Amino acid sequence: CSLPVFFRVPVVQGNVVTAKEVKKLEIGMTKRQVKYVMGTPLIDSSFEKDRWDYVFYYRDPRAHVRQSELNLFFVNDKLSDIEGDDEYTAQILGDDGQSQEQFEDTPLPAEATPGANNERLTY
Amino acid sequence: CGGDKGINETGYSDEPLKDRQGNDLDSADAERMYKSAREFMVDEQPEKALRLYAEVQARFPFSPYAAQSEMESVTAHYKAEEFDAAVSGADRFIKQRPRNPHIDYIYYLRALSNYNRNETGILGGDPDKRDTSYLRQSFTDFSLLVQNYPQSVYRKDAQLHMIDIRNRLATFDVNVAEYYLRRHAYVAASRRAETVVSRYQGSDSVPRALEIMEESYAKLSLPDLAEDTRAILQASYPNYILHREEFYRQRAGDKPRYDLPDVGGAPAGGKPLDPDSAEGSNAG
Amino acid sequence: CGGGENVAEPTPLTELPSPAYRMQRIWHTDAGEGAGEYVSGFKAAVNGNRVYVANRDGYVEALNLDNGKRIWRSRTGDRLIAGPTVANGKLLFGTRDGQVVALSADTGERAWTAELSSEVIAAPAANDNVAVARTLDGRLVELDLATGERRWTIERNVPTLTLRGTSSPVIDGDTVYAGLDNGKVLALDLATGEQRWEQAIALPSGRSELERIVDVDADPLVLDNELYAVSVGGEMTSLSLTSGRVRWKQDVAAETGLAYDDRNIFTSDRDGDVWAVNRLTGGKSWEQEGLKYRQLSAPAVLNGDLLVGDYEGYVHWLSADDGSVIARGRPMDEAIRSQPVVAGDRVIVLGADGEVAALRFTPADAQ
Amino acid sequence: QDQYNFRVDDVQVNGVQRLEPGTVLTYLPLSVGDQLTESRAQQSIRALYDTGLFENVALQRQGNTLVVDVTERPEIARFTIKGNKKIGGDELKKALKEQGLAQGELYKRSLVDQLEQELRRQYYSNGYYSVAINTDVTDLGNNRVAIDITVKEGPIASIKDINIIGNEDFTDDQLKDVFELKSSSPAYTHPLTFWRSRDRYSREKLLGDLESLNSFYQNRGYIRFSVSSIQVSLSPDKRNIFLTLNVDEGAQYKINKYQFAGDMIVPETSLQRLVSVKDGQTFSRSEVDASASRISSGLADFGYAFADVDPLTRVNEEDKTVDLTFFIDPGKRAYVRQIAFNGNEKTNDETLRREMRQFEGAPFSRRGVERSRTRLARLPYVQDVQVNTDKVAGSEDLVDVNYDITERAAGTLQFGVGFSDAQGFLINGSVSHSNFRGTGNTLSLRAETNDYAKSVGASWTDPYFTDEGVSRTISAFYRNTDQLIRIGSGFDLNSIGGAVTFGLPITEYSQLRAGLGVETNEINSAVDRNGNDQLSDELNEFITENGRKATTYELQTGWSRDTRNRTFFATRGSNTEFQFNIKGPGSDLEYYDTSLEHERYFLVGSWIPGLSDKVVLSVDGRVAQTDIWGTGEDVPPYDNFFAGGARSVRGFSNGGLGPRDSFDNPYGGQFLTTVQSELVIPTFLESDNKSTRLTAFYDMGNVYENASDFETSELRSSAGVAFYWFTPFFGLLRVSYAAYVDDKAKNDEVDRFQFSFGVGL
Repeated sequence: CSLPVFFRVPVVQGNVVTAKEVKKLEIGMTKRQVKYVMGTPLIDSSFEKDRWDYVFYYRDPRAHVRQSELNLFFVNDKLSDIEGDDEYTAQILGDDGQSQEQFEDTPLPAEATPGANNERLTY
Repeated sequence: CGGDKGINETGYSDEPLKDRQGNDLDSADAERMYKSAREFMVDEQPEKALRLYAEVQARFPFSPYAAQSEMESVTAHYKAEEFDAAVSGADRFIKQRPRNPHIDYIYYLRALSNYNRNETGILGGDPDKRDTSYLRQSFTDFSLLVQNYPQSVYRKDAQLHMIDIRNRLATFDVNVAEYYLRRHAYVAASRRAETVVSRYQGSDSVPRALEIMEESYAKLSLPDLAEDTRAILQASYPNYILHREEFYRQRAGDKPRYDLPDVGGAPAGGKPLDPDSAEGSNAG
Repeated sequence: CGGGENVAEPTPLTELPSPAYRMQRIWHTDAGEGAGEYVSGFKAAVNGNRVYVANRDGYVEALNLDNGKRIWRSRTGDRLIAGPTVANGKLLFGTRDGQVVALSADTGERAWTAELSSEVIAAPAANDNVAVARTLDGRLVELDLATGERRWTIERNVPTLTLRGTSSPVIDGDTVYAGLDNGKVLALDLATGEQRWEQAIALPSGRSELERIVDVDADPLVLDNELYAVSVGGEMTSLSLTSGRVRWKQDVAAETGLAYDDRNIFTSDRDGDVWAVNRLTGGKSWEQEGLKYRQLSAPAVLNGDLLVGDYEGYVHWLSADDGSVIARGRPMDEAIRSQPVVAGDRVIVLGADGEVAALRFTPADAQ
Repeated sequence: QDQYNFRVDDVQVNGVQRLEPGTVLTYLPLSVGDQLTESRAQQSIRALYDTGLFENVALQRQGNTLVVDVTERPEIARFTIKGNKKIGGDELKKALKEQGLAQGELYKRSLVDQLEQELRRQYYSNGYYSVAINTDVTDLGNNRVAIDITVKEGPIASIKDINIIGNEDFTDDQLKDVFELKSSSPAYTHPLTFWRSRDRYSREKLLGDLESLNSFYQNRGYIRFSVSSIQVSLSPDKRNIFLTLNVDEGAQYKINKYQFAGDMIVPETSLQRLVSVKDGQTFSRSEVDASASRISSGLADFGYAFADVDPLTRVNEEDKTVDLTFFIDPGKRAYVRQIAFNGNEKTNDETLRREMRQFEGAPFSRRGVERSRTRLARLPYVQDVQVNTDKVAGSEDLVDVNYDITERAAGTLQFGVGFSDAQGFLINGSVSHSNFRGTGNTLSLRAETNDYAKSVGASWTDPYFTDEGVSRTISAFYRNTDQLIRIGSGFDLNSIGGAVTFGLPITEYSQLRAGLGVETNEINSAVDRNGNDQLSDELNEFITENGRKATTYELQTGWSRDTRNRTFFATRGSNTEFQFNIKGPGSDLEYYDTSLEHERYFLVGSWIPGLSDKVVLSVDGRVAQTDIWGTGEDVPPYDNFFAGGARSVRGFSNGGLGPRDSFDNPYGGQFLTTVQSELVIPTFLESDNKSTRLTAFYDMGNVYENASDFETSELRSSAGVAFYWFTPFFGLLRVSYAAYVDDKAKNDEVDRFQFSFGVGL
C-alpha cells in the first residue's frame, strides 16, 4: 500500500532566470559577458562545450512540477543562438514570489540575536 | 591546588629492557638490541619492539642500526594499528632521510596507514559511506610513491590500491547522485554524476553515472543532452548495457549465471560458467 | 589558593648592637583614613607652626607642629589623592576626578577648583603666583594661584602601561622641570610653557610591555646648576639645568624620591636597597641592602644622617658615610610610604592610613 | 683562486653523524657540474638552514671540490616544564608539539626563547606580573639534549580601581556595568560570577571593554564619543592595577530621516518592515547595524548570498541630527555547487544529506542552510554542527556549503545486575543504538530476568522509511511478571504484543502518527502487601466483570509538532504531542486513551538584562484521559495512569500517587495531569548545555479515578534541583533531589532522591 504523502520538501533546482536578464543578452556576446549577465550555468555538460543550459526546475510540496529551459549556443566563444522557453523563472514563481519561499510560513526562531525581528520577507 | 599542569616527556617507561627470551639487554650493544627488537616484530608483539627500537636510537644514534630502527618503528606502529603515530613517524623519517634507499617503503607505509585509518566500528557499517578525507589522503600518498619511485617494489601494489580507492570514492559520489535522483533533484544528480565521469574515468561507477546523467537530462527535458550521454554510454560501455541486469545481480551478490565480459572491453556475449546451469547465453 | 610563593620576601630585621640614636615620639595623632591601598601623592606639608595633611575621603586637617593638636578640619567632598603643597597661604591638592583643589591655609575654606583632563596623582608644584599640575595622561597645566584659571597646557604622549604614581613638577626661577612616564625630563618656560629642552634619561628596552616601563616617578631634584632625576627603568642621571646635557649616569631604578647632602644623592630603589651616589662623578658611594624588599619610603637627611620609613612602620637611621643602619624606631604600625619631612630638629612622618607622628632623635650617648 | 666562482666537479659532505650524506645532497640546490657563484652559495646555505636539521652550515672550496661542513642539530631526549599551575596542560603540550618542541624533535635555541616569551606573555595577560621563568638546556652527549623549564608564578595582580573621567551624562557605575573587567572590591559580588576571575587585567579584555563602552555610547546617540586616553598603572609591589579612562562624550544625536538606495531587489515596503529605526528617534548604532544585517539576511533568503548592506550616515552638526541611507548592493545571486559533511565518522552521508533543506545545483538560501543545520543538530547522535559557506575559487557566484559534525555516542548499552532480597537476582539489560550502522535507524533491545519477572522487548525505527521522511517503527514485547509488588497493586500479568506505527510529515515541523497494535494481557494470581494470595476489592470487581484475559486490537493515531532547536538540552522552541489510541472492535475490552503533552522553552536570559543568556525556562505540561467506550465495564488496571517518579512528579516514588486499592497499594486512575517546569542554571562547566545541564525544578500533578474527581487541592507538588548528563555509554542520566515535597496524604510515598538512566526515545 502506498502511504498517503501530505508533505514533501519543495525541490528547487537550477538557475533563476528573469526576463530582465534575458533582455540584456545580445548575439555575439563572449562567454564571459554572458556569464556576467546570467551567472554560472548549472548545466554545463562536458560533452557539449559550446552549449549552456539555464534550467529552472521547481517541485512544490504537492509534487506539481514546473520548469523552464533557456539554451544558449556559442560558436568560437561568441553567442550564436538563444532557444528555450520564454516562460522564465519569474513567471514560474509568480510575481508575488510567494512560493519562492521554500518553507512553511511560521517565522523561523532566529538563531542570531534573541528578540531580533525575524519578520518573513515577502514581495 | 589547580593541579600541576607540568609536562614530563621522558620517553618510554623505565622498567628493565628484556628480549623475547627474557634475558637482560641493559648492557647489550646496538646490534643485539636491534636483533631482539626484530624478534618481537616477527613474534607479532610490535609494542615491545617499539621500546627496543627507541632505545637503539637513543643509545647508539650514530650506528647504522639507528636509521634501521627508526624505519622499523614506523612498521611497528602500523602493525600495532597506531596509525597516527605511524604517519607522524613516517613524516619525520622522510624529512630527515630523503635519500634513504628504503624511502619508498616509508611512503608506502604512510599510505597504508591512512588507507586503514577509518575503522568500521563494532556494529559494522560501511566506512566508505562516511568522511572520506583519510581515504583521499592515502590516494595522494600512493600516487606520490608511484610518481617519485617508479622502480620501487611497492609500485604495483600502490597502483592496485589507487584503483581501489578511486572506485570507492567514485561509489561515494555515485551514491549521492543516486540519492538526489530519487529525490527528483535532477540538476544536483546530473552534476554529481558528471564529477564521477570527469574525475574518476577508470572507475567502475562511470557507466552508472552516465545513466544517471541521461535520466536527469531527460527529466529536465533536455532531450539532445540525454541522447549524447546515451551515445557515449553505448560507445564506451557496450557490455554494460548488454549485460546490465546480470551486472547488478552479481554486484548485489547473487549467484552469477554467467561470466560477465569486461565492462570496458569490446562487446562480447557472456560465457556460461558451468555448461548445465546456462539457461541461455546471451548472444553477442 | 592564590599566587604561590612570593618572589620577593621582605628581609626580617635583626637586633642592632649599639644604636647611635634613640627615637623619641613627641606626638602622634590619627588624621583620617590616609591613602589605604591607593598609591597616593600624599605628603605632610609643614608651614609656619602647622602641619597640613590630606585623606582620600576628602578630609584635610591642619595640626599644630608643637603638640599635634588639630587646628582645623575641612571636608572637601572630593576624592583627594595628592598633596598638599603649601604656597602663598594656599593648600593645593590633586584628585582622582581630574581636579586641582585649593584651600585657604588659615581656615581650610575652599578657594577654587580647576577641572583638568585626567587624574592628578602627584602634588602640584607652586610658587607665589602660579601652580603647575601634572595629569596622568601626560599633560602639564599651569594655573593662576589666586583664581585657579588655566594659563597654558602642554601634552606629551606617554605609554599606556606605566607604574602607578607620577612625579611632581619642580619650579626653579622662571623654569619648571618635570619628569614624564616616557622616561624623559622636560624643561619649560614658566610663563609661556614653551619647551626649553627635553632629555631622555632612560630608553624602554625588553620585549614585554612590562619590561619597557621607564617612568620618572621620583620628583626631580634641582641643586645649584644641576638637575638630578631617576627613572624606574634603571637610570639615575645628572643633567645640566641650562641645556639638559647628561653629566653622568648611574644604573639605579627607583620611584620613591631623592635626598641629598653636600657630597651624595640618596634614594631607595625598587628592590628596597638604599643608594648613595656621588653628586659630582655619579660614582656609587655605597649601597645598603640590609632592608631589601621592605618597600622603603624615600630617604630624608636629618642632621647629617639618613632616615627612611618601611612597610611595617619602622623608621631606620642610616649613616650617610657608609650606609650602615645605626638606629631604628617604630612610631606606628602602618606603612610609611611618603618621604619623612624635616622641620627644625624634628621629623614629621605620615602613615599610609592617616597616622601622623613627630619624632626627635637624640644621640644615644647624650644623656 | 676566487673563493666562490668555480665549476663544481665534486661535492664532499662532512660533519654528518645521525643523518646520511644523501640528506644534505637532497636539500643542496647545487649538483656536480654546476657553476658556483656567490649568490648560489648564499642560497645553498640558507636552503640547508631552512630544513631545520642543521645548527650551522659552511661551504669551502678545495680545488674544484665543494666541501659542505655541517653540524647537526641535537635531538631533544627529555623535555619537562615544572611549577606552572595556572598555564599549561594539554593545550600547551599540543601547541608546542606543532612548533617542534617535544621529545624526539630537533632542538633549536630560538624555539626555546619563543616558548619562554610566550609563557611570560600568557602569565602577564593573567595578572602574574612577577613570574620568574628559567630554562636550562643540558647536553646528554651523543648529540642529544634535555630541556628543563622551571616556573615560579609569584603573586597575582588584581584590578584595584577603574576610574572614568569626563563622563557627565552617565555615572561611573552605569558605565562600569558594561565592562567585563571588574575591580576586585569585595562589595561587588554578582552571584553567578563569583568564581570567574574578572578582576584580572589583560590587554585583550581591556580592548573588549573599550569596544563595549564605545557601543554603549553609540547605541544612545553619542556618535562623537571617544576615549581620549587610557592609563593602566601597576602598583610598585605589582599587586594592584589602576585603570584610568579619560572620555569625551560629545553631544547626543537624533535621526533626521532614513532611506534606501542601490539595487533593492525587493520593493521598499517589505524592506521597511525589516528596519527597526524610526525617523526622529535617537541614533543607535546597534539598531542601525541590526537593521542592515536583517536586510542582508533577507536578501540571502532570495539567493543573494553575497548581499552587502552599508548604512551611510551624514551628520548635520547644527541641529545634532543624522541622515541615514541604507545602500544595498545585492551582489551576484549565488548558487550552491556542493554540500559536504566532515567529521561524520559513524554516520553515513545519506543519513545527513536527507535532512538538507538546501540542494546542490540550486540557488543559495541562507534560511535553507540554517534550517538544515538545526535539523542536523536535532539528530540524537549529533552533538554539535557548525556550517560555513565558502566561495568557490575562480567563480563569481558559486559557493560550497560545508557542515562540520561533532558526533555524540549513539549507542547506549545499559546492563544491570542487582540483587534485592524481595526480588531475588535481578539481571536487566538493554542496548539501544540510534544510529545503527550509520543509517540513522534506531534499534533497541530490552531484556529483564529475575525471580519475579521475565520480559524481552525490541523495537526498530527507520525515520526515513520513504525518502520524503515518512518514519516507521516496528516493536514487539513479551512480559511475564508474577507476584511482584511494583508500582501498581500487587498482581501478576502476562502480556505479549506488537505494533507497527508510521510517522507522516505534514509540514516542516509537524507530523501525523498512525499505527496498528495488538496486545494480549492476562491477570494471574494477585498478592497483598505481606505476600499472601488475595485479590484487592477493585481487582476482584474488575476480574469478575471482565475476566482475566483480554486481547485488544489497537488503532494508534497522533499529531506532533516539534520546533525545538535540539533534542537534548534544547534552549528554544516547543514540542507538542497529541495521541489518541483506541482499542477497536473485536477487542475483548473496548477502551480508548488520549493524551496531550506540550513542552515549551523560554529564553528568559534575554528578557532580564544582565542575566546570562544561558538561563532558560522550560514548562512541560501533560494531561491524559482513558475510559471504556464499548464492551467491558472498566479500564483494565494495567492500563491505568500512574503519577510520581523521575519522569512525572519528582519527589514521589515511582507511580506512588493517585487512588489506592483496598490493600493501600496505588491502583492508578483514568485521568492524569502533571506539569514539570525547570529553570536552567548556567554553570561554568565547559560542557554546559552540550552534554550537561543543571536546573531548579517545580513539579505538580496527580492521577484521579476519572476526570470528574479532579480537584486542584489534591494536586501534589515538589521543588528541588536536578542535574542531567548525557553519558558516553548509558544515555541520558537524570538525577534529581526534591528539597520541598508537599505530601498531603500520609500514605504518599516520598522519594526525595531519584535517578534514571537511558534514553526515553
